[in-house]
Amino acid sequence: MAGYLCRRVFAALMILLGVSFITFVLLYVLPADPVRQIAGRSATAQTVENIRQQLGLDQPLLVQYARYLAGLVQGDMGRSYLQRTEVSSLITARLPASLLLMAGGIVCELLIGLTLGVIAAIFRGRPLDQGLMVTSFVAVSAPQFVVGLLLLYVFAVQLGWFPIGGYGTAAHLVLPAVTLGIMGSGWYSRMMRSSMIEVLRQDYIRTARAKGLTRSRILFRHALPNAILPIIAMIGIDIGIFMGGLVVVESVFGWPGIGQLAWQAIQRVDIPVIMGVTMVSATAIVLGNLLADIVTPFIDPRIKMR
Amino acid sequence: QDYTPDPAATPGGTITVTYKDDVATLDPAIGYDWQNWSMIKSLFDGLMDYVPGTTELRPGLAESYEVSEDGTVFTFALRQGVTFHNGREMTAEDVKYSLDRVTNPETQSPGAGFFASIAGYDAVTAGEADSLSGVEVVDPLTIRITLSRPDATFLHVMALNFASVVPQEVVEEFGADFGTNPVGTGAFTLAEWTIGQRVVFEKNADYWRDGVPYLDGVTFEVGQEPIVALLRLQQGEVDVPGDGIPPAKFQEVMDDPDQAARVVEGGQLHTGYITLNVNTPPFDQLAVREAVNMAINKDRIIQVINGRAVPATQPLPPSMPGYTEGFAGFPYDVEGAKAKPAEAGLADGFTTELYVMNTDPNPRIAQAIQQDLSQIGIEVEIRSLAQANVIEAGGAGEAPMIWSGGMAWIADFPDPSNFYGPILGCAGAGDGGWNWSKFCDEAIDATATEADSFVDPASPERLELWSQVYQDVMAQAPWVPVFNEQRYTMKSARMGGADALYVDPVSIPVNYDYVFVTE
Amino acid sequence: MADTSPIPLHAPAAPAGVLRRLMRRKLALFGLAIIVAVVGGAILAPWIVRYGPNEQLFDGLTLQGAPMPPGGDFLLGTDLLGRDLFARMLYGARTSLIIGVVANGAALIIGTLVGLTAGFLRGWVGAVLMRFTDLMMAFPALLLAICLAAIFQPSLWIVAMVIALVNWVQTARVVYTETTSLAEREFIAAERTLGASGSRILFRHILPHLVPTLIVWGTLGISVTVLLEATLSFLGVGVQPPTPSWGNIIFENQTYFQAAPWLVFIPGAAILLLALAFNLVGDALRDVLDPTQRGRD
Amino acid sequence: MSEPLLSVRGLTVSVRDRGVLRPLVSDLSFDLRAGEVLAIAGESGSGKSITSLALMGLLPNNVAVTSGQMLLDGTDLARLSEGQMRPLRGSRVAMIFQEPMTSLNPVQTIGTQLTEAVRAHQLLSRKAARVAAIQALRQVRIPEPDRRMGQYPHELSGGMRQRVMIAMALALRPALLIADEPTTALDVTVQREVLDLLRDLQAQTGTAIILITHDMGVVAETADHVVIMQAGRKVEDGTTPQVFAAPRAPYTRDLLAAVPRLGAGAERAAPLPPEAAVPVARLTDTSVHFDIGANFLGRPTHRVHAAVGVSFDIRPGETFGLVGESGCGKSTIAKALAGLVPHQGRIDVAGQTLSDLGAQARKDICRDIQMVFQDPMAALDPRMKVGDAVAEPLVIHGIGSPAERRARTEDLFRRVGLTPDQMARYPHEFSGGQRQRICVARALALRPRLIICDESVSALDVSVQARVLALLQELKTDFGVSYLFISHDMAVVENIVDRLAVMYLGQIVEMGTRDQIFGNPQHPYTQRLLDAVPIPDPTRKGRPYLRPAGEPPSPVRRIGDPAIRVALTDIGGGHLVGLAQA
Ligand SMILES: Nc1ncnc2c1ncn2[C@@H]1O[C@H](COP(=O)(O)OP(=O)(O)OP(=O)(O)O)[C@@H](O)[C@H]1O
Ligand SMILES: Nc1ncnc2c1ncn2[C@@H]1O[C@H](COP(=O)(O)OP(=O)(O)OP(=O)(O)O)[C@@H](O)[C@H]1O
Ligand SMILES: [Mg+2]
Ligand SMILES: [Mg+2]
Repeated sequence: MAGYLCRRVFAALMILLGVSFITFVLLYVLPADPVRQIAGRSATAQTVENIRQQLGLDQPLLVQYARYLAGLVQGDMGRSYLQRTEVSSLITARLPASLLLMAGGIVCELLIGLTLGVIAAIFRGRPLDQGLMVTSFVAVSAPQFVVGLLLLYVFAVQLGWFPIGGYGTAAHLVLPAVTLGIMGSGWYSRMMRSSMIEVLRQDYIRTARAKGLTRSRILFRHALPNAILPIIAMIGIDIGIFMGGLVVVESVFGWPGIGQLAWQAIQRVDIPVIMGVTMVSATAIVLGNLLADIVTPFIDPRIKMR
Repeated sequence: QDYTPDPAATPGGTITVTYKDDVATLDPAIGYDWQNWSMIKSLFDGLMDYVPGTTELRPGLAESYEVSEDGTVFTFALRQGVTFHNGREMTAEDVKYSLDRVTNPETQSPGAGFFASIAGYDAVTAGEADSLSGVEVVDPLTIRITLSRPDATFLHVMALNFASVVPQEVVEEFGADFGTNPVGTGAFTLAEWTIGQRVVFEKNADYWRDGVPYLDGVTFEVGQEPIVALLRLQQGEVDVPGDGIPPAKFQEVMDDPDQAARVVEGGQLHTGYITLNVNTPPFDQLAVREAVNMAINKDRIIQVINGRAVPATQPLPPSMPGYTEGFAGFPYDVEGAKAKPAEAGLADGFTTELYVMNTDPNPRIAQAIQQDLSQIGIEVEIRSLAQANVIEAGGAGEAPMIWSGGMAWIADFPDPSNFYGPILGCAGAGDGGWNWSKFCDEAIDATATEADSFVDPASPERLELWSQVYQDVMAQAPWVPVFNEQRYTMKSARMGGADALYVDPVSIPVNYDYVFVTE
Repeated sequence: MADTSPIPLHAPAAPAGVLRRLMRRKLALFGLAIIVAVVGGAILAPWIVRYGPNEQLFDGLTLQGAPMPPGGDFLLGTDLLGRDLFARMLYGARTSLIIGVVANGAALIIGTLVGLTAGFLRGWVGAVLMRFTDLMMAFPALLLAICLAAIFQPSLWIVAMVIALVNWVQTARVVYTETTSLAEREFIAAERTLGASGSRILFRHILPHLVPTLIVWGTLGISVTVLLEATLSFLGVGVQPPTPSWGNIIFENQTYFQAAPWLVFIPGAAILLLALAFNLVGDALRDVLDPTQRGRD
Repeated sequence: MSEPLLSVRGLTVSVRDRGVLRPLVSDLSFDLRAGEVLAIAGESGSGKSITSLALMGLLPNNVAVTSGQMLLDGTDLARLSEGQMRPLRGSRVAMIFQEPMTSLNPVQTIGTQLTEAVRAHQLLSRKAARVAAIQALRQVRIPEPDRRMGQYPHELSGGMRQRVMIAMALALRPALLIADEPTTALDVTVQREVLDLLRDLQAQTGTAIILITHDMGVVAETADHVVIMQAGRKVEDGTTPQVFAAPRAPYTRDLLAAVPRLGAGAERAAPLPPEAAVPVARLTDTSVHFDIGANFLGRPTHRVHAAVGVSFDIRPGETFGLVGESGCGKSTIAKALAGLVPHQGRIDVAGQTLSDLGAQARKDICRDIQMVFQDPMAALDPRMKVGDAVAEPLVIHGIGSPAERRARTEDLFRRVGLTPDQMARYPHEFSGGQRQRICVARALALRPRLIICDESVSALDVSVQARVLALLQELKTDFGVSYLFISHDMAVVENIVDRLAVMYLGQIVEMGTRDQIFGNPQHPYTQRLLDAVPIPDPTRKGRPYLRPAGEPPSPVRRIGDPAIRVALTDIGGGHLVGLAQA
């Protein structure tokens, strides 16, 4: 177990190193000059040159990268070009909100997706199943921005059940989490359906029936844990997909997460912030996958951590 | 008295203002977007200031000032008893420190260039001196600034945020984090800053101007989609939508008399234009540039943005001194425009590219332009890119045409010179400069310099010269001035104060110091 | 797919049988009809529409600059520039088909190939491939898309390529997992003892078993990629205006969902229908092709 | 005589297939009294399982009871709704399924699965249910029942799992227990134990048992009454001694004739094929191990010594047997020979050393060695038509034109007793025996010199088994192939092999000709294997069987701790016997 974790953490660090390097190179070749942005429109060539030197942007790529890494190791992600604030403080201020939203999104998509998937599997081939299939495609095809605005309009403005955007209480979380989770719920319902159908065919389900167990016990105690196994690996993948959704959902609901930060940084080529957000999100994804791998053996005792 | 306070004004109450983007910084030497511009104005003061709701200069921290005959020496007498938010009294030393700081290359201030006329500026930029030789502390309440050349706009420069007075000890304490821990002499102090959520201002009880501010506090909520902000305004949760009325909601708001009554319209010192790169064929030919100018149906473009602008004929916006009344520019004339490319030997038309920033409504405007130009045989490919990429392409001279929307010039101060140097003069035409037309005419530059050497910025001869400069520019047609955007904003029912305060030309979107709530 | 043997063991050609069996399913027929309609509409667009897709019509806007609702002169209404939405939808189908079908298909193929090889080969090749997949998974796809599209000049095919390059990762992961478990199955060992080459085992024996999974991922991927293209447009690195695509019609107009709902919901419904149609056909195809499923639910 | 516990009258079960009702079981009647064991025997696909599922009310969706009665204590099970049936399941009627490997939920502990069965029918506290469950485990003689409660199914061997299944079925002391081929998937020694257990339990609790099997030996040893089924109909019934002594239906006679009997092979003494200069295959000190576990560097910590220092050779035209219980390394040897796992030591096939071969030569070797797997369903690609599957090796090795290949495939089909028109079907459309014949046909396609049969007939019912064995014999004479015949069924082995080796814990413990081993078994392990074989003769019931103490030792050792080797000594005539070393 400990050995397994050591190796996985090492692999994760290698992946993060790879991500940082690729991002760095991509941003380096990007056709936009951050110094221009900093210097402002009335700056002289002299000023621009000064700033470039101060930021070390005149150095070769590898030197810049090495410096960045050296800083990163010490927990220094640099300062935002535009806000002049430390990237680490920008991120730490916003990360909890994003994590909360992501957790909410995952809970929502699992709750909705798995429930619908199980129902579809039970009623497979019947109109209800087909109806749910259409529903899951609607969920996947619906643009998040529109979904978010619609939910906001109906449940917050018209019905007044939830606050109109913002951050703080549990009530604030509901609509953004649902918006973020809807797309995933479409995927999960499809995955869950096929997984569940497969499991319901297994011999041990027949055994459970032969024991005279109730339908619900068979479904929830025997079928569900088995059907969920292939889904767990998906949750790891999901965190990556969520990063894109965060940008949209956070802006619709005024959620103070890193998605908004990333969006602004990308629009304005604020390289240290882009790097920082990338590293944080990559870490989240890697950790998510690691977590999925660690959790699986607890649900499925056949899988050993190797 | 330069300003008569609103008799209905009552002190007290707090308001909520929303913004989409996070507040970047509140450091006056660095903040340079229209969102933090007005916030900084309320936290800091400079030697000069404007009469609320107008473009008229008035003394700020300076009680009075004297200008030498030749217009190169300015002596400011400071007000007595002005204190920073930390309680320390402000002196002439602080003024000098602030000007040294903003010009020091290490500060990386985007506004440093405005101070180029102060003696010793070049030495400071080159790193040869730490301090501006032209700024002298005469006594604790007197400061003398010597210019290396006459600069008609200098008093405006001293009213810029960049010239705000900051306390040295606080700047040094926080270093690069001064932007999140601002301390100034302004009407408000910073009470709370939660990154990504809100910035809260609190009334500065010791403010040196009597009676203001009226409000006890202002809460800026950031990260709010404009369309959501408007929904909240309609629900009474928000008082001023900082980003204005989103286009998608404009019609709805205007159709409802109750809401329409709370809409405030005002001009702003803004022009939307298309740059034509005079170095890139075929735009190196005047006839082609004229053809483009004549082919653009400005009325249709304004219709597309719901009529929120007026057609432009010249670079300067109408409310700017020096604007040439009655200048016709290039009227919309498709037939005439069709004939022009033939003059340049391009009877069959040609293909070119139009760069545009990718936020609504700019791509739409670009498509309208594209359609107009296709009428005269010019095929335009649109490059709808992120702001930074467009600026890069424009600076590098790679973009044959750029629609300026979203990055357009909003004047830093109400003086005609502000629309020339970096964007039409030779100074900005170099690699990386903001003169995206790469237009450079020595003769016009000379006239501009002459106009700026006047001592009195408002002298009619000077304005006449500027008017001439822009007419000469238009004769060469490096730009297509398309429209001057009107500012539309909204306020909640409880907000009080003259409409002008909500479309204050120098303090967008609201002059927080003078507005009040009625309940 | 199952009938991969080159030996003509049977007189009646298999495809005809498959087609006939497909035809018997009403839902599949419905799906097929939608696909045919979309593809037909995209190809025949110039002969169907009254206005060009980029034509900004004078009558298309009210004096205040508001678009026209569906009905009247404009079947599906007009957009914010006064262009005929119906024409834009038909022409936009071209773009969206390329993205949703070609790019998504390419992503599916890349993902399948990577997942298959990695799952089957193990050893260092498999390890390298999977580590690379992990890396790509940890990498923010949108950022990669933005950078790639910004480095190359954005155009439809570049965008399609970028989408294919960032979207294969999840498929690869899933295929990898399935392949590793399939590779353990005894019939694969049996193939080895027959002397079958690795590629034969992969493509003739393992691949067909992945078809159900691939159908789910492929069809759900249609919506995802079409919307991703729109996100890229929104970020300024997508298909350039005025070229219409269903995704960018939505994104251009999404804030107007109250003022001009047709500009959002019509293309949204079109994306949904297309994805659904492919799913219906895919599901039916899977049932028809998979002999072991016959007779079961 | 007392009232019957269960009375089945005119039971007909049909499947709805493309809108048509097709009977799977027709007009089946039998009675069962409390405390009796009724065996239902018959070939694969004769409707045995369907009958038992009908009794449990667990028929698949498209299958239903169409007429007849199933009276349990006077209640007609056929008329009960799902809701009425549920409480009966487990408490009145319990069932043990054929596949112990897949019939337990892999993600729940044994304890959970047992206690929930108890609590589904009795209002017991969790604690009391646990006590009952442990009691049940003790009853089926599972050592350390307390610890087992916390274990997961995969941590138990097949025999253990089947015992857990039995414990689960018996926990509530049902009146009727249905055991559907409870031992088919187990090897002889374990089968023996499970059968003994069932019999003991039945004696203790008085539960009536329906035992479904195709093994007449099992029938003879366990059942009081027998019902013989064929194609969904009952062809014969009676008490076990009656049926064995005087079978009336011709099918029963065939069935009994087909049963391999231990000792019967000895009468068929045939000369051994001569030793050739070059054996078809020769293993010299071959070992195979798998590394498992991992330390923090990812290095393995343990090693499974699946095969250790195995040496033997197979002569042309010979059938060489490899016997031993589950997990002793038989399949590993087969896989090493087929090149599916890496090995140490030396393996020569047709004079070429395997480890020296390049890719092409390795592929060519496949033409000499072919393998027939244990489970024909698993060994055939379910998505490939069987005709294509049989032609596949020809395609791979580029033999013949399409037309020639087709002709050859048709010929192979005829050879193995199938018709060419079945070539267009998929594997799931065949019965188990037919599938195995398809695998044999595929193995023959390349005319190999050696066919490895890894438990190729274990899963087949006797009549089919006999047919496949006959086919193998026939092919041996026709084509001169050699076989490596792997099995745990000593009776089958005795009937087919020329020489054999007995494996235990990865090593050969005894090797010799058939006569040497069966006539004069030396090693205690060999003797135990022989004792475990059920004898299809009800008159010899009650033969004692010495159960080995505890679980067999494990082949897993720490790395660096080599396996203890068994030294073989020749006790005459090439009869090698291993001496258990201290
Ligand atoms: N769900 C089903 N649909 C259609 N036919 C079925 C179904 N289940 C079983 N059958 C058929 O019913 C017949 C009897 O099957 P059953 O499982 O009872 O055989 P069995 O006697 O138990 O054979 P075995 O010894 O192989 O287990 C077979 O021909 C089989 O193909
Ligand atoms: N890939 C593997 N990794 C680790 N251990 C393995 C592997 N394959 C087989 N083993 C182990 O090697 C030993 C021998 O296995 P093998 O399959 O050869 O037994 P067998 O005699 O064929 O048994 P059965 O009668 O059950 O088929 C067993 O303990 C098994 O668990
Ligand atoms: Mg059966
Ligand atoms: Mg085996």
